[in-house]
Amino acid sequence: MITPHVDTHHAPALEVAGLSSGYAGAVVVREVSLAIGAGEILAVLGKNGMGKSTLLKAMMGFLPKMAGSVTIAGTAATRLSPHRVARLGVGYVAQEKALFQDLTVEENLKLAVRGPDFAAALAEVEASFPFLLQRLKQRAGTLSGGEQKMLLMARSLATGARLLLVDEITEGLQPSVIDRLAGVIRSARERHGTTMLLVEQHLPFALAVADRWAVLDRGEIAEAGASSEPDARARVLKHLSV
Amino acid sequence: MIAQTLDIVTTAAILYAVATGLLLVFGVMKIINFAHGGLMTLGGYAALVTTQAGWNPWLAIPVAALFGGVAGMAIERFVVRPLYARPLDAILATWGLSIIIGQVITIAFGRGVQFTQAPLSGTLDLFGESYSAYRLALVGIAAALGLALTALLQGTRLGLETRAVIMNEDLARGLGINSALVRFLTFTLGAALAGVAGALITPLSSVDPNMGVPWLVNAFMLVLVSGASLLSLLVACLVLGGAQVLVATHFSPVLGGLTIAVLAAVILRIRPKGFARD
Amino acid sequence: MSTRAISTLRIPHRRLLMAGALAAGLLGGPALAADTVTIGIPVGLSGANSVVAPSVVQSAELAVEEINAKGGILGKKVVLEVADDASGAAGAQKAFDSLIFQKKVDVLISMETSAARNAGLPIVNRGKVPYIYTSFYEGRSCSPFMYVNAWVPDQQVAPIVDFFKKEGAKTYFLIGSDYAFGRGMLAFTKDYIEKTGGKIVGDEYAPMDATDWTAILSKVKAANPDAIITSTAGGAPNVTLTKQLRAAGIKALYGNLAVDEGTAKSMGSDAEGIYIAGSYFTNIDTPANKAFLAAMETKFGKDLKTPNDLSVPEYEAIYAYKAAVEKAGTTDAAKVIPALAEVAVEGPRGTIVMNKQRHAPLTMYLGQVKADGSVAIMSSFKDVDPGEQCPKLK
Amino acid sequence: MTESRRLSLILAAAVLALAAIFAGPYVLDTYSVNVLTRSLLYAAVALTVDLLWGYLGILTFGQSVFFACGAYAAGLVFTHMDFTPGNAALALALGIGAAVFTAAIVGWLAFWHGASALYASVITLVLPIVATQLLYSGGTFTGSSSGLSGFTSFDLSTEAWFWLAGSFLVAMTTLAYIFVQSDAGRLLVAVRENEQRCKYLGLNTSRLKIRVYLACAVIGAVAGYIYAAYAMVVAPELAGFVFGTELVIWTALGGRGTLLGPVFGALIVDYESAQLSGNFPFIWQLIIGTVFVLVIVAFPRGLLPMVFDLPRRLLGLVRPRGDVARPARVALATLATLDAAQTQGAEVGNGPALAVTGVAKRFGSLTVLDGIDFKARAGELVSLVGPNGAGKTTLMRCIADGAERSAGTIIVNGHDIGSRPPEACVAFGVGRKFQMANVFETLTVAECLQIARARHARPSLWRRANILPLPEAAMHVIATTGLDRQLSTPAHLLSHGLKQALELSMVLALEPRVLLLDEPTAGLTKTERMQIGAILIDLTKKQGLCVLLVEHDLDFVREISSRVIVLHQGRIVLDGSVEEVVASELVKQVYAGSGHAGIAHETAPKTGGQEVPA
Repeated sequence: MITPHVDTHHAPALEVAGLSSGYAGAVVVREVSLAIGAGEILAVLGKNGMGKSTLLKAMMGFLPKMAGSVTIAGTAATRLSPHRVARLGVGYVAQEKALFQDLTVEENLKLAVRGPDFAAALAEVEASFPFLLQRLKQRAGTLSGGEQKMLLMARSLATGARLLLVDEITEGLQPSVIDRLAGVIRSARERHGTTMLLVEQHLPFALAVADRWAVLDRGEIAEAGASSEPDARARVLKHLSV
Repeated sequence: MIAQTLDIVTTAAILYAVATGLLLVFGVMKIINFAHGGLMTLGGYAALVTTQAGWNPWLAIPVAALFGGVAGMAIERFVVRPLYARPLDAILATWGLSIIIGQVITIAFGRGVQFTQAPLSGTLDLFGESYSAYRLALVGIAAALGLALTALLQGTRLGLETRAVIMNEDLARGLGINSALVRFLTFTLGAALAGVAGALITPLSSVDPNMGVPWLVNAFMLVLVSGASLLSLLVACLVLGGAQVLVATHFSPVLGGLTIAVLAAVILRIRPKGFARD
Repeated sequence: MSTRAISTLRIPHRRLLMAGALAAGLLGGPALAADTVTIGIPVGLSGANSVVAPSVVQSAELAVEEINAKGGILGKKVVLEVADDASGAAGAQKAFDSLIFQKKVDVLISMETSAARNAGLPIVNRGKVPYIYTSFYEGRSCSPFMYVNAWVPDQQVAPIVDFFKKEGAKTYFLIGSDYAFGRGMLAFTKDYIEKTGGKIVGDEYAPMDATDWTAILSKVKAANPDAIITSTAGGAPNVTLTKQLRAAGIKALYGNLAVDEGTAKSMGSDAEGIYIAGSYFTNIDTPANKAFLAAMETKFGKDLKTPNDLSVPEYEAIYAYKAAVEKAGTTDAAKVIPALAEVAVEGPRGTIVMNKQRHAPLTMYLGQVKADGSVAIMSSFKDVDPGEQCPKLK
Repeated sequence: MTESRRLSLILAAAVLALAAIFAGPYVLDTYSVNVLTRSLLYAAVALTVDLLWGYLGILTFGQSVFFACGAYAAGLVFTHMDFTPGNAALALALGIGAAVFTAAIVGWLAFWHGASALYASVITLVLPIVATQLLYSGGTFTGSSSGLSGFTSFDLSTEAWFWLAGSFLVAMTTLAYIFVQSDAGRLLVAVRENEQRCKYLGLNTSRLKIRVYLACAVIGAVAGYIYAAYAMVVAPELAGFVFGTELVIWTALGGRGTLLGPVFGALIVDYESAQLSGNFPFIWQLIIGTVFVLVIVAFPRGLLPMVFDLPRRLLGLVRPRGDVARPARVALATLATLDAAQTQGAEVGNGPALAVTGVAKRFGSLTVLDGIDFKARAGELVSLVGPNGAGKTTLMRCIADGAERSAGTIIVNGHDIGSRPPEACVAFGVGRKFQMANVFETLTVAECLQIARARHARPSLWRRANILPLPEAAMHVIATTGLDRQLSTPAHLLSHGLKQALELSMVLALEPRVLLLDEPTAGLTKTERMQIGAILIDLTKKQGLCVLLVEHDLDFVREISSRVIVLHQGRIVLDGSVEEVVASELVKQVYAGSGHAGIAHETAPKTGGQEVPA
C-alpha cells in the first residue's frame, strides 16, 4: 500500500487510515490510507468502478465502514452520520443528484449554508460565479448542465467548508466550464485555504489544480505522487489507459 | 345547485383538514400513520377537556395540537423510528397504537358519547342559501391551515429542510441536515395536525373513543392519490369529496360513503401517481 | 348433548391439553352448586352498547339484591354472571357459550344488539335455557326459548306520528342508518304514515358508521318537510345527525326513534325539542317508578347510571323470571318457559305480561326533550299491542 | 433426509394432530369445544394470511371477506331456500365462487405488473370496508346489521363439528406446510425477496400471486362455510376490517412465515380472549394492542419462533436466524447436465437473433436513447461501450422489457417483443444479467438455480427434487467457478465474484438465445475476469448464443469480441471492430467528455450508471 506523502508543515485536514467499505457483502474500497494537509488539494484518479465514489461516500458516513478510521481536522469522524460529518465543515459534492432540482438556486444555497450570515455566503458566490446571483429565483433543474455544476461548486464554497469532497465535477462539461471551475478552485484555496479531495477522471484538470494525486485501482491506492513531478501524467495514464 | 356547491366545498375543506397531517408524515417518512385516527380522537378529547374546563371553545384547537404533538413525539421516538426500514410493519405498529389510544381513552373517559361546545352555531345566509356557519368557517380554517403549512414549508428554514428531506434525503444529510430530527419534527407536526383535525370535527361529530377511525381510510386514500403535495391533496379533496357528495345526493349515501375509497383505488390502478404531477 | 359424559371425563385428562395456556379456560369451572339460581347477563360492555351496558348491569344488580334480601327464588340465592358480548356476533358467541356451558346459568336475561342476539340464539337452542331479551328492537325475532319484554316498532311509532299529525304535519322525511333496526323502524313508520294519510317526501339511509350527513341534510332542506323522523344507530351517528341537523338550521318537527334519555342529555342544547317515544322515562309518575329510582339512588349513589328504556326492562325481566320459576316450582327450563308467558310483573313501567306471541303489550309514552336534557312526558298510551310478532309461537 | 422420509414425517405429525383433534371433545368441556370449534376455523384463515404475508410478502387486511363469502353463501342459501343436500352443495359452490370472483377482482387491482406492496395492502384494506357496507345495505336479504340467524343446517353434534373444523385445519396446515417446503413453494419466498429477478427469470409473478391469492380465498371460503353451518348465524362483522386486522395480529403474534405460529396464535389468542375479555373487556384490548406493537417493533418474527429458540439459545447451540421466513434448506445436492436433446430454449427464429430498429427512450423532455438501429446474429458477441450516461444500461433494459422504450421495434429471435413484460421477453429467448449481482440473498445456491429453471421444469407443488438438471452452459460456469461445491450456501454468504457467477449461471439456466450482460466483470479479480472471458467465448462460439455486453475494459473486449458499438448521448456513434474503435478520433472525443474537436482533454474510459436491483 502506498500512502501519499503528507506535508508535515500542515496539520492534516483529513486523515484516512485503513478504510474498507462497500455494499452488502462486496468490499469495494480496501484498506485505503491517505492524509491531506490543510489547504492542500489531492486528486483521486482511477477508472470507473474502482471505488472512488465509494471512498467518498464511506468518508461521509453514507456507507458503513468495515474497517479503518477517518479523522477530520483532528476530530474522529469514523462513526459520525453524514449530517454530523458535514457539520465538521465538510462540503460534499456527489457525482449524481447533487442538486435539489425542484428547488430554486437560492434555496439550494440556503440549505447548505448553516448559520445566519447568508449575505456573506452570497458574497462568496459573487466572487466565484456572479451569474448565479441573477438566477437566484430560478429552479435549479432549469439550469444547463454546466451551470448546475457551477452552482454545486458555488454552494460548497459558500458554506465556508474547510474540506471539500468533490466527486467528478468535470463530468460531461465543456472545456471552457472546466477551465472556469479550475480557476475558482485555485482562487478559493488562495483566499480561504480550503482543503480539497477531488475525485476525477479528467486528467489535465486534475493535474492542473491538485498538489498531489493518487490512483485508485480495484479499491486500493495503486500509486501516488505530486502533480509537479514531470512524469506524473505518464504514471497516471498507465493506470487509466485503454 | 348552490347548496350542492357549498356541500362540495365544505366537504373538501373537512377532508383537507383531516388529511394534511397524514400527508405530511407520508411525504417525509414514506410511511402511513395508522395512528392518525387515534390521534384525531385524542384531539377530540382535548377539545372536550377544554370546553369542560370552561375555556373558550376556539382554544380547543391549540390544546388539541399540543395533545397530538406530545403523543406524536413519543410515538415517533419509540415506535416509528425503529421501523423506517419496514414501512409495512410501520402500518401495523401504528394501527396497534390506535388500538392502544382508543382503549386508554375508553378507560379514562368511558365509552360514552361526549358533548363539546361548538365555537360557532346557527346558519349564515350565503347566495340566498342559509348554510351551517361552522361548516363555512371550516372552509376558512382549512384554507388557513393549508396556507400556514405552505408558508411553513416554503418560508422557513425547517420547511426548506423538510422539503429537502422529502426530495432527496441523502443529499440533505450530506449538506449537514439532521434528517432524523426533521423526521421527528415532521411526525410531531403531523400528529399535532391530526389533533387539530380531531378538535375541528367535534362540532360536527360526536366525541367518542372511535371518532377518528371512520375518517382514517378516506384520509389515507386521499393522501395516496395526492403523492406528497399539499396542492394535489387539495385537488384530490375537491374531486373525490365532490364525487362523494354527488353520489350520496343522487344515488345513495351508502355508495357515497364508499366513493372516496373505491375511486381512489381505481385511480391508482390506472394512474399510479394519482393526482401528483409527473 | 353429551355434556355430562364430557364433564366427568374432563379432569383426569386435563394434562393432555396441547398448550398450557389453554388451561386457563378450564380453571374457572362451573358453579354447579344446587342451592343457587344463576342468571346470565351477556351484554355489550365493550363496543356499541358499552354506553348503556353499565346501567343494565346496575338494574340487574338491584333486582338480585332485592330478591336475595327477601329469600331468593324458591329459597335459593340468586347469583349474577355478567359476560361481555362486545356488542357483536363473535363476542356474543363467546359470551353465550361461556354462560351456558361454562357457568351453567339457569336463564339468560339481557339487553343486546340484534346481531349479538341472533348469534346467541343458536347457542341458546343447543343449551336449551330460557332467554329473556330486554332491548327494544326491530321486531319479529322468534325462538322457542326466547321472550321479549321491550317494545317493537308496532308499539313505538304510533305515538309520535299521531302527535305530529295532530300538530298539523302532512309531509315527512325519514332518515335512518342502514342497518336492521334503522330499516325496520322506518319501514314500519313509512307504512303507518301512509296509512294515516301523511306523505313521505323522502327517506334516506346512511352507512351505519356515518358521521357526515351533509348530502342527506341538503335533500331535507330541499324537500322542506313538516316533520322529520329519524332512526339511526345509537351513539355517534345519532349525535352527529342531530348536531348537523341543528347546524343546518332545519326547523321541522323532529321525532327521534333511537334516542334515549341519557344520549339526549349528552347532546346538550342540540337535543332540545326532540320528540321521543318509549316505554320508560325517569319522569313516569307512579309509586313503583319512584320506589325503583329511590332504591337505585340508595344502592349506587354517585355511581348511578341514569335508568332508561333499556335498563328498566332488565330489572323487570329478572322479576318475571322469579315469578315464572315460582309458578313452575322449579328452574327446569321446560317448565319455566311456558310459565314466563303467564306471569305478570308490576314494575316501573307498569304491569307487564309477555303473553302476545312472546312479546308484551306496553304502556307507551310520548316525551319531549327539555333544555336541561330531561324529558317531559306529553302523553301516554296504555297497553299498546305488539302486533303479530311470532305467529308460530303464540 | 430422503424425500419420502421427509414427507412421511410431515404426514406423521399431521396424524398426531388429527389424533389430538379427535381426543379434544373427550378432554375438553363443552364450552371449550364450542369456542375452539370457531377458533379452529379462524386459524385456517390466519393460515392464509401467513401464506400471503409471511411467505409472499403481501400484507393483507381483507382475508375476512373470503371467510364471509363462504359463510354468507351458506347463510343466504339456507335462509332463503330450503336446507337440502343439494342446496348445501350449491351453497358451498356459491361461496367458493364468490370468493374466487372477489379474489380475481382484487388480484387484477392489486397484483398487476409494477404495483407496489403498499398499494396491494391498500386494496385489501378497502375490500372489507366495501364488503361490510354491501352487507349492511342488503336489507332483509342479507339481514343487514343483524345478520342471518335461525336457519336450518347440518344436524351434527358439537363433537362432530369440532372434529370437522379441526380436521379441516389440520388438512389445510399440512397441505400448506408441504407446499411451502416444496419446489413450487420456494417461489413464494423468491418473489418476496426479489420480484424483479423473478420476472427476469421468466416467471409471471403477477400470475403466481393471483393464483396463491385465489387458493387462499378458497380456503377462507370453505372455513367460512363450515363456520356458518356450525354457528347457524352470519353477521357483517365476519367480513369486517376488524376481523381482518385481528387475523393479521394473530399472525404477527404467532410468527409470520412459520404457518404453525399463526395457527397457534389464532387458537390461543381467540380462545383466551373468550376467557379474559369477558372479565376485562377494555384491558384485554389494551393488552393485545400493546403486545402487538411490541412484537412488531422488537420481535418481528413473532412469539412462536422465540419460544422454539429459547432452549436452543439457552444452550447456545444455534444462533438466531434472520427475521424472515424461509423454508428449510433444500435437500437438493446433485446437479446434472441436460442432454442437448432435452434442452428446450426458445425456438430459433429466422433472421438475426436480435434486431433493434429506431429505438428511443425519453423521460419527459429528456431523451436518453434515440434512433438506435443495429442487428446481431447468433454466435456474435457485441460489446457496448460509451461514457457515463450514454444510455447503455437503458438500452439493455429496453431489450429485456417491452414496456420500457418510448419508440421503435425490438425483435428477438424473430419475435417482436411489443410492449410485453420481462417474463415474456425471457420466453422469446432474452436473458438479462444485472450489473449488481442480483440473486435471492436468503436462498441457497441450489435454490437460486432451481428457481431459474422453474420456467422450464414446472416445480412440484409438494415434492422437492433431488436432482437439478441444468443446461450445459450453466453447468460449465458452475463447474469452472467452483459453485458446485457451495450448493447449500445461502447466496448472501457468497463472495462478490461467486455471486456474479451464480447470477450468470441462473441466467444461462434459462437457455437464452440473446444474453444481455451489464458489466459482468465489475469488481472481479483478474482470474475471475479471465474465467468469465473464457466462458463468454465458449457461449458464443460453441453454444451459438448472441451476447450483448456492456464493458468498459477495452482490453477485455478485444480478447473476446470482434464487434463494438459505441454509444454517446443516446446515439450510436460507431459500430465496428475493436481496432476501428481504438483508432477512431471521434471515439477519443467522446471519451474526452466534450464532443468538441481539438481539445486535449484525455480521460479514462468510463461506463454507465448503475442499475440497482429493486
